[in-house]
Amino acid sequence: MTANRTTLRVALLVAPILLSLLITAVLVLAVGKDPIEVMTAILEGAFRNSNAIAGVVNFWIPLTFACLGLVITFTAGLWNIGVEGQMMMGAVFASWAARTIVLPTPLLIPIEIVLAMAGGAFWGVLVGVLRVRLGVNEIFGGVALNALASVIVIYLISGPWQPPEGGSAQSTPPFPAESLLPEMSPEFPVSLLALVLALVIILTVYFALRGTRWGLNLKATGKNPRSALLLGVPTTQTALSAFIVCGAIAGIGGAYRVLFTFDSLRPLPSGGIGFLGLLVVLMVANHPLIAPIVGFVFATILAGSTRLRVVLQLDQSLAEVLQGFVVLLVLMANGLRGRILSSPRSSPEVVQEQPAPTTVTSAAEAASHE
Amino acid sequence: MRKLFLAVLIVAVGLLMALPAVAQDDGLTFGMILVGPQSDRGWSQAHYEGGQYVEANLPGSQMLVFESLNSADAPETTLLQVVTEMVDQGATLIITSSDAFEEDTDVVAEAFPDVTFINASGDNAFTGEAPANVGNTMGQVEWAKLIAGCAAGLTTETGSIGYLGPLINGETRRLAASAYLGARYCYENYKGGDPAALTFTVTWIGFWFNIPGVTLDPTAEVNTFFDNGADVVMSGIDTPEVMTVAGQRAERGESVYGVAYDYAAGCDVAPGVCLGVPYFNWGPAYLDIATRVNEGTYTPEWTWNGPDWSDMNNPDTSSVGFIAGDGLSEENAASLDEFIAMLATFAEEHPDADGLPTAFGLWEGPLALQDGTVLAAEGEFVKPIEADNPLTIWYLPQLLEGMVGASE
Amino acid sequence: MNEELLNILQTLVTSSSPLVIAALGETITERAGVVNLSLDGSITLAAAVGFIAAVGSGSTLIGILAAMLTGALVALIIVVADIELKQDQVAIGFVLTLLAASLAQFIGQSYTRVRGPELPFVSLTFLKDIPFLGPVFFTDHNPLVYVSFILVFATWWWMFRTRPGLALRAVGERPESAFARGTNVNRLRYIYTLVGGALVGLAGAAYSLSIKPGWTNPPAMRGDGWIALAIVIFGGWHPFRVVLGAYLFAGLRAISSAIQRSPDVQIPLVLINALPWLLMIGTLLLVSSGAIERLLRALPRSAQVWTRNILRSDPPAALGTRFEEH
Amino acid sequence: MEIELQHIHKRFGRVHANNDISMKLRGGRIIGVLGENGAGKSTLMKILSGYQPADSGAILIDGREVDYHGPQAAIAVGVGMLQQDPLDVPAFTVVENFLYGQPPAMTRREARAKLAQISREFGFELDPETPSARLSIGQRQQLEIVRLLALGVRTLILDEPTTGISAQQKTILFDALQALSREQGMTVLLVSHKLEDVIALCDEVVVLRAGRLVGDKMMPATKAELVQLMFGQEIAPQERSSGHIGDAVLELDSVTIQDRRVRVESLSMNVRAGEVIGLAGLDGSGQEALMRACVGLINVAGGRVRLNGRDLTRQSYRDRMHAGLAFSAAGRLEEGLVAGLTLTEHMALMDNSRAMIDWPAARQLSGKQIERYNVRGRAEDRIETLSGGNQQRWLMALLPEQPRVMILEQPTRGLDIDSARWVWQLLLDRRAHGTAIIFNSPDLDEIVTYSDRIIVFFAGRFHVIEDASTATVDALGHLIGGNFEEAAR
Repeated sequence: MTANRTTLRVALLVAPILLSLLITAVLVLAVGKDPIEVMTAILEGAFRNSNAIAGVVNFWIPLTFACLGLVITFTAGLWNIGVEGQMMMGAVFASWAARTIVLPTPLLIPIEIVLAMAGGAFWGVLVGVLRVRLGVNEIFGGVALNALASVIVIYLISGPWQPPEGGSAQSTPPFPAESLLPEMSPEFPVSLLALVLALVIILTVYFALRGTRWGLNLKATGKNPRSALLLGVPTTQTALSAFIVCGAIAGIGGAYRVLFTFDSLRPLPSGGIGFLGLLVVLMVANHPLIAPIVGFVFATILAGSTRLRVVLQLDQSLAEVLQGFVVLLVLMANGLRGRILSSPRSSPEVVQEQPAPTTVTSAAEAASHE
Repeated sequence: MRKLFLAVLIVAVGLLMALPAVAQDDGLTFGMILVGPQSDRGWSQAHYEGGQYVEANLPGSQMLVFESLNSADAPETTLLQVVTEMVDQGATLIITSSDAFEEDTDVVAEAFPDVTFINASGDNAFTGEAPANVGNTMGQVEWAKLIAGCAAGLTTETGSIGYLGPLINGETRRLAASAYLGARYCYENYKGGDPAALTFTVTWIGFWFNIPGVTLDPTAEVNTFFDNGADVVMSGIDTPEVMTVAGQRAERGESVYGVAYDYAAGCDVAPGVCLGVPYFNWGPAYLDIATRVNEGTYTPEWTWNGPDWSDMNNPDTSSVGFIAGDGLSEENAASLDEFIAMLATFAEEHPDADGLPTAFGLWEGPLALQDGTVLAAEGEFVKPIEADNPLTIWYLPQLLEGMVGASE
Repeated sequence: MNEELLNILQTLVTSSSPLVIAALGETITERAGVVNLSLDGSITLAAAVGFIAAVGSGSTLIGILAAMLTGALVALIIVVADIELKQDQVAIGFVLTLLAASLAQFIGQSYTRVRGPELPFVSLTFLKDIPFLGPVFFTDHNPLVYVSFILVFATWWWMFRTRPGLALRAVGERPESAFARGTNVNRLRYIYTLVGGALVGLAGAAYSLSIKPGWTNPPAMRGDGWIALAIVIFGGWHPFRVVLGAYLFAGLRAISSAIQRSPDVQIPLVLINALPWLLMIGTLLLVSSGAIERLLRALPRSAQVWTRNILRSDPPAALGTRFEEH
Repeated sequence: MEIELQHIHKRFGRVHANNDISMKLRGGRIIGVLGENGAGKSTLMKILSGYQPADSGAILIDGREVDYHGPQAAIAVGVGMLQQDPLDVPAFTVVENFLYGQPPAMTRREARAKLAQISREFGFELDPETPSARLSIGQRQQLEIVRLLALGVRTLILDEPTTGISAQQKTILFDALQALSREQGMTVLLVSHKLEDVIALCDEVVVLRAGRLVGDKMMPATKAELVQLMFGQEIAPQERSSGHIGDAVLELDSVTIQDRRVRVESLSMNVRAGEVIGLAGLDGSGQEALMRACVGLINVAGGRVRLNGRDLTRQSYRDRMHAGLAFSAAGRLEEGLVAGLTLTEHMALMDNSRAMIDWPAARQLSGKQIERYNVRGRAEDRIETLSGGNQQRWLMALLPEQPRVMILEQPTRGLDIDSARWVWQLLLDRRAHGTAIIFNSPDLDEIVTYSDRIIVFFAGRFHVIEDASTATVDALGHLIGGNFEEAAR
C-alpha cells in the first residue's frame, strides 16, 4: 500500500518531465533535427567550461530574485504578473544612479542597489494600490504596468539617455566602469556580491515567512483576506507590503541585468526572466528553498539555448516550449495525484499545497474594507 | 520528493555531457548575426543571402547564423553570448548586420582581438571609435531611394505620398529625404505638378520592424496613410507591411500603390501594386571582405559602396539596386528610365574620391532643414560625409524643409 | 459625410473584428463560470496554426477550422485541469499563455513572411447602400467581420432569449441552482469553454488570414489577448457592451496614433505606445466597484441609479469557482 | 403518493449521518421531521430529493423502487425540495427563475401565466420582472414553491422554512402548505427544530437523533413529549438571564448607515456595561449593517460612534478592536477563521506585540485554550478539519478575554443545542464581568431568551423594545414583518 503509493508519487513526479521532453523531442523531429543533438547543444552551451557555467549563474541570479519576490506575493494570494515591470524599473533606477552619480565603486554599488529596490518597489506599489484601493485586478494592472515600464525604458534609451551619436533604440551608452558590479574572475565572470546577496535573500525570505508576524500576516491574507481582516490583520497594508517587498527584491534582479549582464540599459532589460520566475514558483508550489533549485535547471536551459540557435538553427522558443510543458504537466500531474490519492478508498491525508492565488475577478475583494 | 526530480535531471545532464562535440571544418567560418528573422523579406534576409553568396563563392567557407537578436525575440540573449558561441564554433569573422549592434560590436570586439568584426551600416571605423578589429560596410542606397521616390512622385494622383519610417536617426532621415527629393523632382519635372502641393508625410514606427507594444503597428499606420488620402506609400522599414496592405486595398478596388525596401524580391508580396524596390546587395562586399580575412590581408575600414551604373541589378558587381515593379505604368517606366540615366550621368561626373562618394544626385541647393537651417546654398552640393560635420548627408540631423513628420 | 472619416471608421471596424470575436468567446466562457486566461497565447497559436493550415491546404476555410480547433484545444486543457484535476484556472491559464505563444513561435519559424491565402473582401448588396452604415459596416470587409456582427447578436440572443441561455448563465451564477434544475453543470462548462476557445481561435485566424496576414516574429497580435480580456470586464459580460468596448478601444487607439501625425502635438513617439495600456487601466478603473461608487456619490441621487446600471459590471457570481455535485 | 425509505445509510468521513433509516410516509399529510442540528434530517431529505445519493438503501415510491440521480430525476417522480437557502439564481428575474427547469416547450408567456396563476392561488405576491436578488427569503421560498408545484411535485420537502421570515410570511406559507395537503392531497415534509411550528402544522412527526430514526408520533403532542423524543431526556428551558447593568459604554449618536441594500436613518442608542442587546429582523433589514458600522467595517454616513466617550467614528476596524470592541461574523470560515491555518497559527495571529513569532509560546497557549474551551482538536490541526461547533469554540477562544463590547453576528449559527448553550454560557460569563453584548439571530427564541433590550429592524426602520422580558416570539415575528404601528398600539 505505502510502497504502491510511493511508486505512484515518483511516477507522477517523473512522468511530466519525461513527457515534456518527449513532446519537445517530437517537435524537434518534426522540423527534421535530432533531439539528442538538441540536448547536447543545450548542455554544452550551459556547461562546456567555467565561462559557460558563469552564463548559467548569470541567468540564475536575476531569476532567483524574481522567484523570491514572487514567493512573497503568492503567499499573500496575489498574482504579481507585474514582476517583469518591477525588474525593469529596478533596472531603470539603477541605470540612473550609474549614469549620474560619480563615486568610487564600493560606495556607488550600494546606492545603485538601494535605488533599484526603490524602483522595483515603486512599480510594485502601483500594482498594489490599483488592486487594493482601486479594485483593478493585479493581473491586468501588472500586464499594463509591464508594458508601461517597457515603454519608459525605450523612451529613455531613444530619448534622454540615447548615445551621443543618435539613438537606435537599442541601448544607452555603456555605464562608467566604477558603476558596474565587479566580476569574480575572467574565467568565471559572475558577480560575487550579487551571488551572496541572492543567497542572503533566499534565507531571509524563508525565515521571514516562517518566523515573523509579517510572514503569518501574508499567509493569512493570502488564504482568506476577509477573515484575516477580522482577526486583526491589516490586510491592505499587508497586501501592499507584499507588492513592495516583491518589487524591491525583483528590482535587484533588474539592477543585476544592467549593472552586470549588459553594462547599459536595454529594451526589455528583464528579458522575460520575471515570467520565467512565475512559472518556477507555480511549479514548486511557492516553496522559497526549492524555487532556486528548479530555477537553476531553468537557467541552464535558457543559457544553453543560445547554442541551440547557433549550432542547430533551432529557434530559442524551443527552450521556452520545453519549460512551458514541464510546468503545465507538473501542475496537471499534481492534480492527478490528488485525484488518485484522495479517491474514496484512501485516507484524506493529501491536501494540495497550492499557492492559493485568487481568481481573476475577485478583484477588490482583498482588503477592500478597512 | 522534489530532490528525486532534481537527481533525475542531474543524471540526465551528466549523461548528455558525455556525448562527443561536433567536429570542425577547414576554411573560413564566419558568423552572421541578424536583427530580424533570416526570412523577413527585408533587411535581414538581404544580409543572410549576402552570406550565402559568400558561402557559394568562397570555397570551404561556412556561415553560422543567429537570427532575431533583438529585445522582443531574444531579450535574454546578449551579443556577447552569441559571439562567444560562434567563436567557439571556429568563427574568425563576425558580421553584425544592424546599426542596433554598433555599440555592442565595439565592446565585444575588444574581448576577441583575434576575430574580425564587420558592423554593417555603422560608422565607428570611420570616426575612429571602433577597436582595431572592427570594420564597417554600407551600400549607397540613397541612389536607389531617389529612384524609388521618383517612381512614387510619377505615380501619385492625389499628390499625397506616405513614408513609413523605422526609428529616427541619421541613416533613416537621409533615406527618407532621398526618397522625398526623388519624388519632388519627378512630380515637378515629369508630371508637371506643383512641388509645393506635394504632400510627403513620414511616420516613424519606432523600430526596424513591428514589435507589438513597443512600436506603432505598421499595418495600422499604412491603413491610416491610405485612409487619409495618400495613394502611394513607401516603406522604410525592414518588413513588407506596406506591400501587404497596398495589395489588400487594391483587391478592394482602390487605386493605391506601394514601394518596397531592402530586399530584391520585395515586390513579390503584391506585384501588381508595387512601383519598385530599392534594395541592398550585400554579396559582393561581404565576399570581398571574407576573401581578404581568409587570406589574412583585411585591414578593418569603412566602406560605402555605390551601384554599378552599367547594370544596377548585377548581383556580382552592384552593391545597391532598384527593380521597377509591375505597378508602374509604361509611360512612367519610361520617365523613370530617363531619370535613372540622368543620375548615372551625374554619378559619372562626380566620381568617388579616396573610396568616398563626392556627391549624390538631387542633393543640390537650395536645400534647407525642417527648422530652416540652410543645408546647401544655390548651386552647392551637400557633402556626403565629413568627419565632425553634422550638415552632411550621412549625419543628416533633420528631415528636409517640405517634408511632414517628426525629425527627432 | 466626410469620406476620409468613413474610410477610417471602415478600417476600424475591420481591424477590431478579432478583438470583438475573441472578447465574445471569452464572455461566453466566463458566463459559464470558467476563466480562460490564456487568450494572449491562444490567439497567437491559433493564428499560427490557422495560417500554416491555410498555406498547406491552400484553403482559408481549412485554416479557419484549424485555428478554431486550436483555440478549443487550449481551452480544453484549462477546463480539464479545472474540473478533473482541480488545478487553479488562473495558474493553468497563465502557463498556457506563455506556452502557446512559444509554441506558435516555434512552429511558425519556417512560415515567417511566407505568402499564404487571404480571405476575400466582400460587400453586402442592399446593405452597402445605406448611408453611413453601408460604407462603414457593410462594404469591403472580410467575411469574418460579418461573422463578428452575427456573433454579437447570436450571443446576446442565445444568452438572454433562449432556454439553453438560461442554463448557461445559471451555471456561471449559481451552479447549485443549475444542478437542482437538472443541468449538468460541468458538461456545460466543458461545452462553453470549448465554444469560447474556438471563437478565440477564430480571432487568431482573422488576424493571420486577413487583418495582419501571414506569420511574423514577433507575432503582430501580441498583447491583444490581454486587451480582449480587459474588454470582457469593461463590457460587464454582456455581448453588446463587449462589442462597444472593443470598438471604443480600437477607436481610442486610432486617435492616439492620429495624435502622432498632428504637427502641433509634441509627444515623444514611444510614449504613444503607452496609451493602449493606460486606456486598459482606465477602463478597468471605471468599472471597478470602488471607483464607480466614489464617482456616483458626486452625482445627484436620481442619476445614481441609472448610471450604476449602465456602468455596473458584476462578474458571474461563480466565476472561477469549482462545482462538485456532492 | 406513498414514500417508503428502506435501510438508508450515508457516511461523511467518520460521521455516520444516516444510520439504517427506514420509514413509510403516507400521502395527504404534513409530516414534521424533527431533530437537533446534526441529527441527520437534512441529509435524509437530500437523499430523498435526489441531491445526494445514499451509500446504501432503497427508496420506494408507491411501492416501486426508484433509483434517481439528481434532483431533476426526483422531481420527475414527484418529489421536490425547498432548501433552507432557496436554490434560485439571484441574477435572474422571477419569471426566469420560474421558467428555468420547466419543460422545454414552455414559452416565456406561458411561464408568466402559470406563475401568476399559482401565485394567486396561494396569495403569494411575486412580480415577474424583479430580480430574485431583491426578494426577501420569504418571497424566494414562495417562488421555489410555485416553481416546484408547476413541475408537478406531489411531495414537497421544506428545510427549516420558518427561519428568517416574518410572522406574516409564515402565516401565508402555512396556509399554503395546509391547502396543499388537505385540498390537493400532497405530502409535505417539514424539517424543523422549532417545536412550535411543528405543533401548529403537522399531522405526524418523525424524530432523528445522531443519524438514527428514534421515533414517530401522531399529532397532537405536547412540546415536552417532542423534546423527550428529540433529546432522549427532558431539557430544562433556558432561564432568562439578567445581570448587573452598568453605565453606558458604547454610544451611538444619530448614526446613519447607507449600505448597498439598506439605509438606516439616525439611530441613537446607549449600550451599557453588562447589557445584552438582541437585534431582530429579516436578512438585510439593517441589523447587520448596524453591527458592522459599530466596528468600522461599514462607514457611517452620518452621526457619531463613541466608546467610553472616545469618538471612534473615523477609526479603522483595527483601532476599534484595540479600543475595546470585539467582533465575530456569521460565516465562520468565510469571515473569521482562515482555512489552511492551524489552531496555533490562529493564536499567533492574535498576538501582534512582536515582529518575531514565539512559536513555542503560541503552541503552549493554544494547548491551554483547547483545554479551557473544550475544543476537540489538536493545536497543529488545520482549522477547517474541525467540526462547526469546535470552530465556533476556537473563535471564542481567540476573542479577547474581557472586551468592552462584543458584537456578534449569529453566534450560534449551525450549532447543536449543547454547543449553543455552551457558547451562551461563555458569553454570559463575560457579560457578568461587565462586557456588553450586541448580537443578532434569525432565531427569535434566542433573542427573546438572552436579550435585555431588543431592536427590531424592518427595511432600515427600527423599533426598540426597552424591556425584553415583555417580548414574545410571536410579537417579534410580526414586528420583523414591519408591523411597527400595530406593536406600538
